[in-house]
Formats: sequence, structure tokens, C-alpha cells
Amino acid sequence: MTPCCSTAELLACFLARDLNDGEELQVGIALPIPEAAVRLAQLTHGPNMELIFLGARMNVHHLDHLPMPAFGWDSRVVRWAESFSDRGHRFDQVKDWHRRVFFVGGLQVDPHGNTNLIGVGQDFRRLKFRGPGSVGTPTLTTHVGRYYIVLNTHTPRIFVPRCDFISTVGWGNGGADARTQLGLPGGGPKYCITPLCIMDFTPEEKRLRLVSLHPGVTLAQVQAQTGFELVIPAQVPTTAWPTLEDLHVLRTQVDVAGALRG
Amino acid sequence: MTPCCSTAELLACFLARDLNDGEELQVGIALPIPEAAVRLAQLTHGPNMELIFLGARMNVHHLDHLPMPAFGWDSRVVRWAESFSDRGHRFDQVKDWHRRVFFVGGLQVDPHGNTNLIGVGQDFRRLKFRGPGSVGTPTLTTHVGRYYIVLNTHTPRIFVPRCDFISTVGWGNGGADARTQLGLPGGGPKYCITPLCIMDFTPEEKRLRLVSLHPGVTLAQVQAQTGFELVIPAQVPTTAWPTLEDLHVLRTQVDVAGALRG
Amino acid sequence: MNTGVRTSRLHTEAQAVAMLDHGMTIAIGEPTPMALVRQVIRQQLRDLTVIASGLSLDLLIAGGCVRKTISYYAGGGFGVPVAPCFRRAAERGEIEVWECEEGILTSGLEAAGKGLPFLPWRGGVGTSLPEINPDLKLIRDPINGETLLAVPAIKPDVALLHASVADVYGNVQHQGGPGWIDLFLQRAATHCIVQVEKIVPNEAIRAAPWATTIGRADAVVRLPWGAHPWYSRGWYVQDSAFLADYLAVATAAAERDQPAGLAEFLNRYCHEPATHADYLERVGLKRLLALHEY
Amino acid sequence: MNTGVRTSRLHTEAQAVAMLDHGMTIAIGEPTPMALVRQVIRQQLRDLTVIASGLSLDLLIAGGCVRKTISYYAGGGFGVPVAPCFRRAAERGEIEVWECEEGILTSGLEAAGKGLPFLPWRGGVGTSLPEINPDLKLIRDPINGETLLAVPAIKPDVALLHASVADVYGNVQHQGGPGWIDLFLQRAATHCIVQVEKIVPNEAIRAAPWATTIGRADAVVRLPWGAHPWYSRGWYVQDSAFLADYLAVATAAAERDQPAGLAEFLNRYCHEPATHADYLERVGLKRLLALHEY
Repeated sequence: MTPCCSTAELLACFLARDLNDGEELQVGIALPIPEAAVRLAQLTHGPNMELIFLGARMNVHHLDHLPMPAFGWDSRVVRWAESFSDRGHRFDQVKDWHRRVFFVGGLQVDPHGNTNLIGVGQDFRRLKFRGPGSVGTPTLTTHVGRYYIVLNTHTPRIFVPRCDFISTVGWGNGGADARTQLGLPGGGPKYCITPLCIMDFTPEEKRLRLVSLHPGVTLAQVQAQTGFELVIPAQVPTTAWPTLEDLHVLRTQVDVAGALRG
Repeated sequence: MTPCCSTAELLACFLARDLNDGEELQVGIALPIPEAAVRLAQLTHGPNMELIFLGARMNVHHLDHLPMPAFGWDSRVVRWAESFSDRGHRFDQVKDWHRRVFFVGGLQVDPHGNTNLIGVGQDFRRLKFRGPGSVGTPTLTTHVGRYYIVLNTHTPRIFVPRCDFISTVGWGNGGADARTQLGLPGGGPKYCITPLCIMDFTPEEKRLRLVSLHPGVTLAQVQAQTGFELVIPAQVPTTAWPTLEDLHVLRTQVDVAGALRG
Repeated sequence: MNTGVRTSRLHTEAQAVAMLDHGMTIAIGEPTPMALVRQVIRQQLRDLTVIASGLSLDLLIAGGCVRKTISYYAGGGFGVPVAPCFRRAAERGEIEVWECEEGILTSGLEAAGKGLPFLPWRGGVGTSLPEINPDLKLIRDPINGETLLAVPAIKPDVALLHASVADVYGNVQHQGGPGWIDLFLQRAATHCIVQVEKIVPNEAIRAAPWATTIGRADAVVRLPWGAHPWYSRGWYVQDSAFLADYLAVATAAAERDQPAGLAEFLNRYCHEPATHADYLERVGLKRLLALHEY
Repeated sequence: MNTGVRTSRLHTEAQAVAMLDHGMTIAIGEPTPMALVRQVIRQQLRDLTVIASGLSLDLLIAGGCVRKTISYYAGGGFGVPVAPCFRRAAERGEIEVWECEEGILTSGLEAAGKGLPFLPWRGGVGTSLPEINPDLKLIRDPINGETLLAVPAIKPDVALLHASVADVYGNVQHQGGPGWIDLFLQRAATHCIVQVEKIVPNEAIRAAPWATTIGRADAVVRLPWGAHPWYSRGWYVQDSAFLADYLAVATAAAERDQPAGLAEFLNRYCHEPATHADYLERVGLKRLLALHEY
């Protein structure tokens, strides 16, 4: 059976269907899957969603095609916005971020969903790999209602028992009260998605747990590519294909150039 | 001898001549003498002065008449400005206020130039006279390079040995290091001007000291109207009349309606 | 493929103020949203904590709505140094006064917006403010050991604001700049209601997104001349004669125990008009047109 | 009666950057004031502490100007996850990295602007940031006892910014909104130098005072296309091919020990052109015109 779409498209459609009308969806740079997902979500079921790119907040639900240059940093994004938060006040209303959704990548992810954008190595002054830095992810993930960990690869170098450095607190040392213990008001990471599978967190321990395998991926493959023991439920379904309708909107109104198909 | 001008005009011209080119001059509401003074100063010797009224910062040196409605609160003031600081950031650059000059009134003034806008009485919950409140004077006088205490009357009820409440710290309990002890970076009050006289502060103790008596006012009169002992220097001159030139500019370009003459 | 309809946030003044309840903390912006203030009085809300100044504060106290004020300035204007009803109520202990000043107030509001329990501030160190307001704590800063005030977060339940224009989705633009405290209030408050002179199309907002001052008001209310008797920048100037009339009756009530004039004023302008349009009819169109700013 | 002449703050790029000195803390805004950055490299300033990101940071490191970075993001763009020269210098310990993130950075800048030794911030609690940056102290707040970071004031000596227009007196207006960090930098810095696409008459500023984003820059420099190869909002888009060229030579130098291309790039675009106009001639007018934003 020929796959009906690419894995990136599959994930974009999965994310889009997990987003709710009325939410604020903030996407940083270099995250094409979430960027497509939020546009798709607004077009299919989000007339009250607000998309936030580079500080520009927009609602372009009424347009047949989103007038944004796709999947990259473009200063023109503010022209299609309704407001531009960057009047020197980007962080002065974080108390309202409980209705905001965010997406993070990472150089490393640990079993409790803590992530690392700082670097790899034991000595901070002589890193083996110097990462780009945390951007605004510590502040955003502290406050947003929920966030998604989105990774472009799934390897044991990324999924490690312990991050060398933590730039984003997921569930800390584990436990449903891990974040309240730290005084972090946001809801924490909900899903971790990779080219192989979708994962969430167990309700009590807040350990990374397999939710579904993408079509063609085996459990053994995921386990071999994960540097710690994943929680595996009794039933592991295959990640559902997108609806033809979602895929149609994705390809004809969001990712017209086919960046996610490549 | 007929006086050449009113006391209010005398004081406006005195203040104007104490202001230096390049300074930022912020005047709050209900202070007509400083309001006239800063306009006069800019016209006579302040091409680089910046006038700040109600958050609007202007330099109208190049205009023959200042296009501001005189001596009151008027929302149109922003229209003649060059910038409007009230974008939600009025206090986010106080570190640069060392080049700013400010003016305060008061219900009470003590021998060290501390002033009170809160109220008169011993019990804060049952004040004999409830004042208007501090506005922004505590913050402004903490940081500005210097300020002037400007009073419309000179009586023992205003000049008291001890303020019932302090809303603005002048020289605290006295001494040249009183402000640095408190960690207040601004330069403190320079002059206190009233309808009777001009006063400053002694360099060591920072006690209120007579500088000059307005024409026709006697030393005994000032002492009788002051509720504590003023420092009286050996020589007390008469406050100098304004120059004819300053008075001409004041009357023909600043206070055309004659508000200060009444 | 457009599914669903974007929700309008346009409400009448009665619908908007119905979000409020007795005992809430209500913040009033500048320029003053007087039509919403009158609606609060009309709905006879009680025991409010109010962040306000000048006429709006005084009128709310006169209307019997206020238990506590977060107070930095209560001048009366026009040669009246202190707002009369505020002064009387404060002197008699009928209202609680949480004494502060502008920098302390904005620090507390910023703390709320930032989800922080406090922010430090220097203005006020050495004054009586921490003595008469024990919520302001003197602290030593953890870096240099300097003495500062710790200002606790100030969290209004609702901010009532006035602006020039908005679209029906809550995108607000202040022409000529927002008032000095409006954006602090909006960021700190749980909810935000904005009255505007004019509702504009969404396209007009998107023509200048960088001019949007509030991106998502919970409710917008179309109330032309809604700031009367105060000004609305770029639209009309203040009605000084009307303000002087209020001050005369308020001073008579507060200082000379002659409450009839003030009661008549409140009836005529707050209680009897069923809507803002009814209020405007009482003021009179010719009077309103004469206030045009140009 | 006009006495004296108001002082112009208009300077050439060389005059403006002459205000800088070795060892200073320099903050670079976004959109990026690349012409001023190139001037810093041309003047061979050394041992700078820089607050910057992306290309401007990488180029300053490549130019040998940097001792320390106050760093929240150093992505390379175009599929290069980390700016190459930053990455190499950091991994080798050739530069000191004061690790932070956007909310911590803005808190430190706000503290400086407010004349405070610190501001508290929550983002970063629970992360490694306070371990790898001991200047960030964990504190218990004096109101509720919550754990927060105390961020010390970050005080740049000079902020270098790019904007659309200014008058000669230092009144700056950003068309299409200022960059996210520019106003934080301006308020925190001791001095502020702004390069602009166009100098406009003072009358044009006074036609819309509420649009003024910086009221008193210490110096303004007229540098059309001054953000090249980055964008200038409303004027031109980024020159992606040029950026890719830089990344190719920087990556070769940093990761494959092939420094010739980068040295040639620095000579061609930073050291050899005596002025910004000379730089623009090297880039070529046709190339610049093709970047027009519309």
C-alpha cells in the first residue's frame, strides 16, 4: 500500500487536530511541521484561533490562502497581522499564556520531557557541541497552557537518560506535581512527536510513553532508537492517516510548495 | 516705585534663568509658575531643552509662540510633541533622569525639604485634611537630577518642623549624604520658592536657608510665616527683578493671557 | 474552505458591565471610560476596589460603589486640590485607601502581568508610604544589598478603558497614543472591556497592525462621546463647564452637607438614562458638537 | 525670539562608532544594524561584550571583536542550527558565554533601565541556567516565598539599532514596529546609536509624535540599505543568497579549518570598504534594488 502522505504531513495533520478553536498558537522559527499545523488548524476548525509568528499575531481564517511566506523567517509576517506584540512588551502579559500553545525542539530529551538547546558535553566551558541557546523557550514553557516537543530525528543521541543541560523543564524529576513544586504555572508538554512515533506522558509518573507508531515503523525500531526505556502500553496503534479533506487543505492552501512532502 | 512685574512673574523668570540648555524639564499639572518658566527658558536660552507635559516631550524652540494651551491639563498637548512617552513605559528609563528637572508642590515642607502630598493629621485612617496623593512625585524626585519646591503660599501650616507624612524625600534627616544613605540617586531639591522668598539648603546640614527676599518683603515677615527656624545668612539680598527682555518674552510669547499677572 | 464563524466581541454597555460583580477590583483607564463608569453606577455595583483618579474615582464614590481605593492621585482639578467625595470618604474612614504612587502602582501591575508575586521599586524608599501601606515591604536586594520596596502584584479583575477605535474582534487602536496607565491595566487585569468612539472593519486594523495597542480585548463597546465630560484624544476636548458643575455639587455635598445637588446630578446623568444614548440626549447634541477637537 | 541653534545629532558611521571603545558592552538590535556592525569590525574594536544573535554576533566573533557574549540564541539560519564562528569559539572556550534566554535578558535590561540592581523572573526556574550562569541567583520572593530567579541589571554601554527614519535631533520612528528587543536595549544602554534608512524633517516627526519609538537617540546615522544582508521592515527583504554565502565560508572556517574564504569575505565587505557607500557599491545597486519589499 502506497502511503497517502509523508511523515511530516502526517504529523502536521495530527498536531492540527489536537489544537482547539480559540487558542493562541505560537510557533518559533525552524519548525515547519508546527507552522503548517497551526495554519491547517485555523483553516479547518479554528475561526477564533490566533497564530503568533515572530511576535505578529494574526487571524487569517477568512482568507482562502494564507498570505504568509511559508516556513522561514520573513520580516513581512507583521504585514498580515492584527497586532504586533513586540512594542517592547513581549513578556509583560505572560499571566495570560494559559490559553497559549507552543512547540519546542531540542538537542536532547529525557524520560520526563526535559529538553536541552544549550549544548552537549559535561563541561559548559568546553562543550562537545555548542547548541544555539534557549531562545525564549524557558519562559514560554514555564507559562503556556501546554506545549509539544517536535523532533526531526529520533536517535539515542537525542533521547537520553539525562540531559547534559536542561533549557526547558518538562516534568522535572517526574510526578504529576513536578511543575507545581517548582512553581511553574504552565501545563507542561503534552505530546512528543518524531519521525517514528507519537509519545505522551504517563499520568502519575510523567514518564514518556508510546502512543502510536507511524505506518511502517516497528516497536523494536523505536526502542532501539531511544536511549532509555519508554513506557509501552498493551495496545500500540498505528498513527492514523490524515483525512483526505485535511490533506487537501494542507496541500492546496498551506504547503502549496510541498515543503513537507520532500 | 511701582513693581515691574507680579511675584509670579518674578518667580517664573528666576526659575527660567536657573535652567540650562540641554535639560529635560518635566512639569506636572497645577503648577503655572514652572510651566511658564520652562517655556520662557526654552525661548530665551534653551534650543536643546525638552519640555515634558503629561508624558508628551516637545521642543518648540523654533516657533515664535508656543502652541500649547496655557497652564492647564489639555489632551491636545501630545499634538505638539515630538514623542509621547506614555506607551506603557513611563518609568522604564528612570536611570536617565539625571538630566531631568522637576517641580513639586506640597501641603507641608520640613526644614530638610521633605514634602507631603498625602494628608494632614496624626492618624492616616482619620486625616484632618486628606491630600490628593503623591502622583508620581516619589519616583520622580528619587531619580531626577534636581528639583524645585514651588509653593503658592508661605505659612506656618505649610512650613512645619516635621511633616505628618512624607511623600517626597528631600534631604531626609539632613546631611549631605542623606540621599546616598537612602540609595536615592537623584540630586534632590535645589531651591524652594514661595510668594515671599527664595530658599536653598546649607551644603553640610542640608537645612532650609534664606537666599533672597522678594521686593517689599521683610525678614521678620518670612520668619513669622515659617514654622521653624530658617538659616539666615549674613547678607540677604532682594530677589532681582527680571530683565526687561525676559519679561517681554514671558508676556508676549508665553503668558499672553496674563495668568501670572492676576 | 472557511468553517465556522469568528466570534464577535462587540457588546452593549449593559452586557459588558454585566461581567462585573460586587466586591471586584476594577481599574479605570485614562482617557476615562466615563460611559462604562456611569453604567457601573447605574447597575449599583457595591464594595468595589477601584484603581482610578479624578472625576471617575469621585463619581464612583459618590455613587456608593467603592469600598477601597488603590490611590496615587485624587486631584479635583479647576482649583479644587482634592476630589471632594474622595476627600470626605477618606477623612471619615468610609473607604480604605491603599496609598501608593505612580511608579509603585505600575510596578504592582507589571508584576501581575508577568505572573510574579512582586516587583522591586526604588521610588518611595524614605517616604511614609511603607508605613501607611504595610503591603509595601522594604527589602534588601539579593545582588547589592540595596534597600528597595517590594510591591506585591496588583491584579484587577476587570480593566475599563476608553480608546478611539476597535474591530469587533477586540483589536483596539488608540489614536494619538494610549493613556499613560491603560496598557499597564490591560496587561494586569483578568478581563478587559474597552469602549470606543468607532468600530472599524477588521481590514482597517490589518492595514496598520503595529498601531494595535490591545490585541484581544474581552469586550468592545461602541460608545461615541463615551469619555464625556472628559476628552477623547483626536475626537473631542473636555467639557470644562460640565466638570465645574459636578465639582460644585460634589463640594457642596462633601464639605457643606448639602447633598441635594449631587443626588440630582447622579439621578440625572447616571441613574435615569437607560442607555448611553439617553445620557447623550440629556447632555445635548449641540453641546457635544461644540467640544470637537480640531 | 529664537536664540541659539538646536544641536544636530546626525553623524557619519565613523563618527558614531568612534563613541565606542575596546572592552565595552555593546548591544545589537533587530532588525540588525549591519552597517554599524561592519564599522565596529572595520575599527577593530576588541574585547567587547556583545548582546546579539545570529549573523551580527557571528560576524563580530569572526572579526575578532568579542570576548564575551550575553547569549540567548545563536542560530545560523538556512539549515545551519548554530552560528558557525560562535559555535567554534564557544566550544574552544575562546569566548565567555553568559548563558540566558529572552525573558531573563529582557528582565536584566529592564532592571538597568529602571535603575534597579535586579528584577525577578520565573522563566528559567528548574533549568540549568542558574548553574551555568552563577550571576542568576535563585531567591525566595518576600511576599509569597515562591522560588524565582534574581536577574542582575544588564547595562550596555552602547546600543546599536536600525530603524526606518529619524530627524536630525534623534527622534526615531520604526515603520512597521520596532524589533522585539530594540526598545529594551535602548532603555538599558547608556548611549544609543541608531542607523536609519532616511532622515526626515522634524515636521514629519511632529506630524505623528505617538509613532516616535525612541525620543532621544544620542546619534543618528543615515545609512540606506544599512541592514543588508538583513531586512529593513517596509524597505527591503533579506538577501538570502548573501547570507548563504557567508554561512558557507564561516562554516568552512569554523568546522573544516579552511579560513581563507572567511578572511576574504571579511576583507571584501568589512575591512576594505572605507564607508558604507563603498560597501554598497561592492554589493551592487542592481542586487540591492532587487530586494525591495512590496
